Amino acid sequence: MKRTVPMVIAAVTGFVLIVSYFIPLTEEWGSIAMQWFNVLAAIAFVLGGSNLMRMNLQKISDRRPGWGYAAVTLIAFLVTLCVGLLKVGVQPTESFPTNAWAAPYNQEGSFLWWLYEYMYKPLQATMFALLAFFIASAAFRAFRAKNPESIALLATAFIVLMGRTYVGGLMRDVLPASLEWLSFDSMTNYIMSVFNLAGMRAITIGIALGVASTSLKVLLGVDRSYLGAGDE
Amino acid sequence: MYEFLKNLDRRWIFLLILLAVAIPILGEWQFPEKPSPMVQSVFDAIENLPAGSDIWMAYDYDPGSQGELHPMALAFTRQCAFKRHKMYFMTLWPQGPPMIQKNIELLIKEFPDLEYGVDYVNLGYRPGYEGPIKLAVIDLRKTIAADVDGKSLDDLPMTRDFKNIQEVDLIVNVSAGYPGTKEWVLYASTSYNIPTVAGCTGVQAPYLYPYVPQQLDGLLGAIKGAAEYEFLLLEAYPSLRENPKAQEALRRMGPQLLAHLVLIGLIVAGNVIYFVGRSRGDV
Amino acid sequence: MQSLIVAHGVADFRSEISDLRLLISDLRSQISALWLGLVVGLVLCGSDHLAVAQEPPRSVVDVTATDHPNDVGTTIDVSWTLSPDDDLNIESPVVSAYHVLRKQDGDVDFVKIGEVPSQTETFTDQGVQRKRAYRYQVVTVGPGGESTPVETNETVTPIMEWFRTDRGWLAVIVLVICGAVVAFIAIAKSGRELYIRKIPGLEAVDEAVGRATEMGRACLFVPGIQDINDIQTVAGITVLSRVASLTAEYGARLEVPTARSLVMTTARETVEASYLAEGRPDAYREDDIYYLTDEQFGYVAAVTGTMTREKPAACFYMGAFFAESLILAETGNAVGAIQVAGTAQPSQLPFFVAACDYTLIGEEFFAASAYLSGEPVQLGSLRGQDVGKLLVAALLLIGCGAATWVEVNSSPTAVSVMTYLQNNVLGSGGFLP
Amino acid sequence: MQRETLIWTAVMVLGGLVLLVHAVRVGNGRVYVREVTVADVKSGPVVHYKGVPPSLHNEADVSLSVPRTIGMWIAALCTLGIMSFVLGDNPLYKLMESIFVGVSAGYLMVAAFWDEIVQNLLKGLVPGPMRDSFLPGLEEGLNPDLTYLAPLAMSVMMLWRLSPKGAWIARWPLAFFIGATAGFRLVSYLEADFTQQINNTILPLIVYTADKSFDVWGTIRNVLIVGGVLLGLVYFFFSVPHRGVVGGLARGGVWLLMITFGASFGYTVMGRIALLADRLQFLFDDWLWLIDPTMQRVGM
Repeated sequence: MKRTVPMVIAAVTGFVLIVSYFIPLTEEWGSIAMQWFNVLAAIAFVLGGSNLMRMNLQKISDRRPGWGYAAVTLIAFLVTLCVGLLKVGVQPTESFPTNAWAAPYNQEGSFLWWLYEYMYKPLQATMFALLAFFIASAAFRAFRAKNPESIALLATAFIVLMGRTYVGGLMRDVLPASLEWLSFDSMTNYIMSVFNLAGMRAITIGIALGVASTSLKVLLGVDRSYLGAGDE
Repeated sequence: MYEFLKNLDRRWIFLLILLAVAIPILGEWQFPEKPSPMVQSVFDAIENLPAGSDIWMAYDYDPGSQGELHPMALAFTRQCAFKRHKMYFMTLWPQGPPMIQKNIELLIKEFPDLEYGVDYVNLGYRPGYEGPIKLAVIDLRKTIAADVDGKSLDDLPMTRDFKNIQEVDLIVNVSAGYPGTKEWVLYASTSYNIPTVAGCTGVQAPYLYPYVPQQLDGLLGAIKGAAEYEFLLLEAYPSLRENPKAQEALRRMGPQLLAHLVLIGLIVAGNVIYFVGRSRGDV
Repeated sequence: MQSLIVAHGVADFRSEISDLRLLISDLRSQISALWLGLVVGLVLCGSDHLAVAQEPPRSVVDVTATDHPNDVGTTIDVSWTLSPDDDLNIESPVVSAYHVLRKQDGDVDFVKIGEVPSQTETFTDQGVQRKRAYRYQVVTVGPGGESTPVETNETVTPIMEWFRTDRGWLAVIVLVICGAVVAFIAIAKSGRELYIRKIPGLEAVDEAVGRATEMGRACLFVPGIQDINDIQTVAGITVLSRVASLTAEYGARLEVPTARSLVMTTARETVEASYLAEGRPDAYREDDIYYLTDEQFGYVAAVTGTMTREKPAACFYMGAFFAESLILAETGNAVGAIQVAGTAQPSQLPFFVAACDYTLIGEEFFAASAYLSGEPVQLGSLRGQDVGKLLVAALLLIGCGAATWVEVNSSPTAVSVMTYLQNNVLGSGGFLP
Repeated sequence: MQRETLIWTAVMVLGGLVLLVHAVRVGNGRVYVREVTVADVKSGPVVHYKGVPPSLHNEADVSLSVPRTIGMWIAALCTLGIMSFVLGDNPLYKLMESIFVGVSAGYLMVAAFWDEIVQNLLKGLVPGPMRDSFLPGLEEGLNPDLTYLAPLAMSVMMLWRLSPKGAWIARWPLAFFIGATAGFRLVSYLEADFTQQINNTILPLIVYTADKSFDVWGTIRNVLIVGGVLLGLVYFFFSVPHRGVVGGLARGGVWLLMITFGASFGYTVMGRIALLADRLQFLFDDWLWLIDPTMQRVGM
């Protein structure tokens, strides 16, 4: 019961949606299901949020190492949630000057906007920017000419790195017209539009097949690990 | 020296990269660009449309990828404004609206003669990943009934008779990931043959190349693509030369050069260590 | 120069005559006929005035309306031939737009339903109802005013189709690939052993868990940052169930931070089931599978922080990854963990390949979920996927062969094979050429 | 270890001092706003504050914003705090990490509430009350869209998990959505990534130029693309061992994949550097006022 019913639900939904794709009348069902999912995912925040709070509260009450940071997380979370849900500091807009509730929740000047602009945004962008450092350390460590395959990796990366800078274009001016293809930027364009294209296409086709067969396994109930335990 | 490099602390590499990026920024280095054919084709796709065409500006990025994508988004907006195209801004990213807002502010400031609701409209954020695309290509009002301020689309001159995205002449997508270019290609460009150009982050570009030129008319890859684009825009509209904000990407190419050279140096150093180590029997 | 203008005028005159014929047939547009008389008069008086273009533009020709194919019967396509004045070579535009008007059978007046810019020859009307008959008119509009309307000859009634014929071949392809997968799963079920080549990196999963146990440190499993409605996350969860079985068996600790509430709940179900199946339900710790934040980088900040503090001995990255891939993999490398990654996110593969010990590339990742389940039935699906690859090869051989043939001596047979393949089989042309 | 701590402390203190001197001398990091009255209602004018470049600080309706100036300094601290992670784990990073998790989880939940629950679910189910409260822009007299009862019911089943009994009922909606995704993605992937990609690969293997002479480069290019796609697929082939001819072809596939990965890696570097450049520009320009590439502070 605990596994069979959901399995049937998954199978029926999936096959109906496959067929519906080919019938004009039901074509949109897939999109509607996706829309419903978003509602569900939004409400599921209750599960995630309550878990986050419970975990951090537990850390604080157990006085586990680093409980101070747990308290910071909890306060940051609750403050953001409250000012956002109550639209603190949001001013009415021109269209509805008497109803502040109609104004966007992230309006410039509101509390939530302040949190977004001066905390969320710099934190997010800087975390992303750390990649500049990591990409360098990864290249230093991993790009070593150990075998022919890694030489191919290395050489391509080298050409493209050069080709994507000002230097790559400079070579085009120096080289005679007949040898222009030897400049780094021409080679980069060639690699991108031939080798990279072929490689990415093979990967993409493979993935499409992988997605199709994995989906089918889910629908047929062959793969049911997502359903958890319980009697059949 | 070999011993030092072999057990090199990553932090030295990090310091090098930091300097390689910081010095050109502080020194304000800038280089001229050579537009590649791909960038040219994106530029032409917008430039060759008759003035007043409808352009769907799908700006799917957030502050995290602003460094890579914002300059090209602004360049697209400027070009469309110069060509007097009608712009419909929309984002599928929850943190996209502030990005669109910056484009709108640009229009207000640099093109005061364009009017909101007549020449451009901000349709804001639509949740639902690719869902809104699929609905909006069939019937816009199923997913968007009002603009970002809650004004009904029927009250805005440019959207009053607008049925769906199939009516636009071009989709311009700036995307930092999912949902983004791929979804626009799959559900709009491919299904309904709507011409589409895109600008994306460096990491996405290689994997979007297979869609060019059949499903995508052109692709701008990250800041280099944006720099070349800005260069073309400066050539076509020399009045922009007075505007330092229109050369954001060109300025970003300074750090690129030095950082790329540092990276190449690091790869070479890594290999030297590897070969020296191998000859000494360390590896 | 003068003679050229005269010639132009004569040509215009001829086309006006044909317009005239069209209009006379329509008794209701008497006013328009008057207009036309004026225009004809002007043409006869002096063709120079035409270039000034302060007169209304000429009408379009041949307005037709047809039911839009493959829809639910709410759309009609209207098309026409451009007005002769709608010419890009004319300096000052004579035509600015076309107005489309519609009349439902039984109504008296035409109502404007849409407007398209000059140089457009089609309009899609999506506001019609099934089983009603409609007529259309198209009016050319310019700075000089409106032309006489041109009407469709017949009424058109939108109908609903029951099958999207343009997706007919897609249906066949879906059937072939799904059929192959199902068939091989059935063969595997019947007990016949199917050869599947070894996938490098899969043994690494067992090895990594073993090492973590030896070192007395945890295993970290990252199921990507997409929600459960991404098929990669589902495949990642399948791999998780295998990893959880191993940690249960060896008694290693398993930590699963998630970026989505629903992935957290699903992962808990899966891990609990694995511990139960291994007979170690007591060792299952629900709190080790926890939600952090939906924010990509907030999640990464917390996961990398955990990594540097707890120094897991094995890290698994299985699911949909974006920019965070390299931050995770480099941090994992810095703390000395064995790292196994699997993703179908093509853009992130290079980083996992560079920074991890083993990477399952694209399709291999999906194969891994079948492989690791240890069930022979699941392996059957891999054979099915191979049928798909053979199909690609066959289609490419035929297509490229035909394309080459066309290029060499443009044989009509090759042209028809190629266009049928590209537009019908792989395009949206339907079954019939 | 102690020596390292000492060095770091010294660096920090020194850096802090330099910053202080700089801040006193230049007055950097200030944010100015302009007062904009958007409407005048009974309760008084509705005023919005819009950020403006510091160069406009002398204009009449422009004033210094204290909260935003504090914000600017906090943003700089956040940037430095996260960047400090490359030096290793440290208290500042831990603090930033905790704040980040809390603020971002909260922010996304707020966004989900307003954008999804209010804009979709509640607007669909109770359009009348929504029009009177959060969404005055709605048309009058909209009828409730009862299809939204379905996701609502499924959400309730989902939240059943929080109750001590019958948590398994939460699997039903999950199964529905996993099944839906599987069905939906199966077809759309095969349409776009399978048939379309094959279609794009159908190329003539011999190419002539417009004047009917043999095009060597065009030919090589097409052969490489078609051959490359096939080689790549051979690598992914599961039912044949990678030995002999197949092994050789698969090795070719590996080569191709390596070239692809090398190209992608090299191509991405640029994007990542741009992100760091963006952050550094924020620090140098908006916060420290060391450079002024966009002429925000002309005349200051």
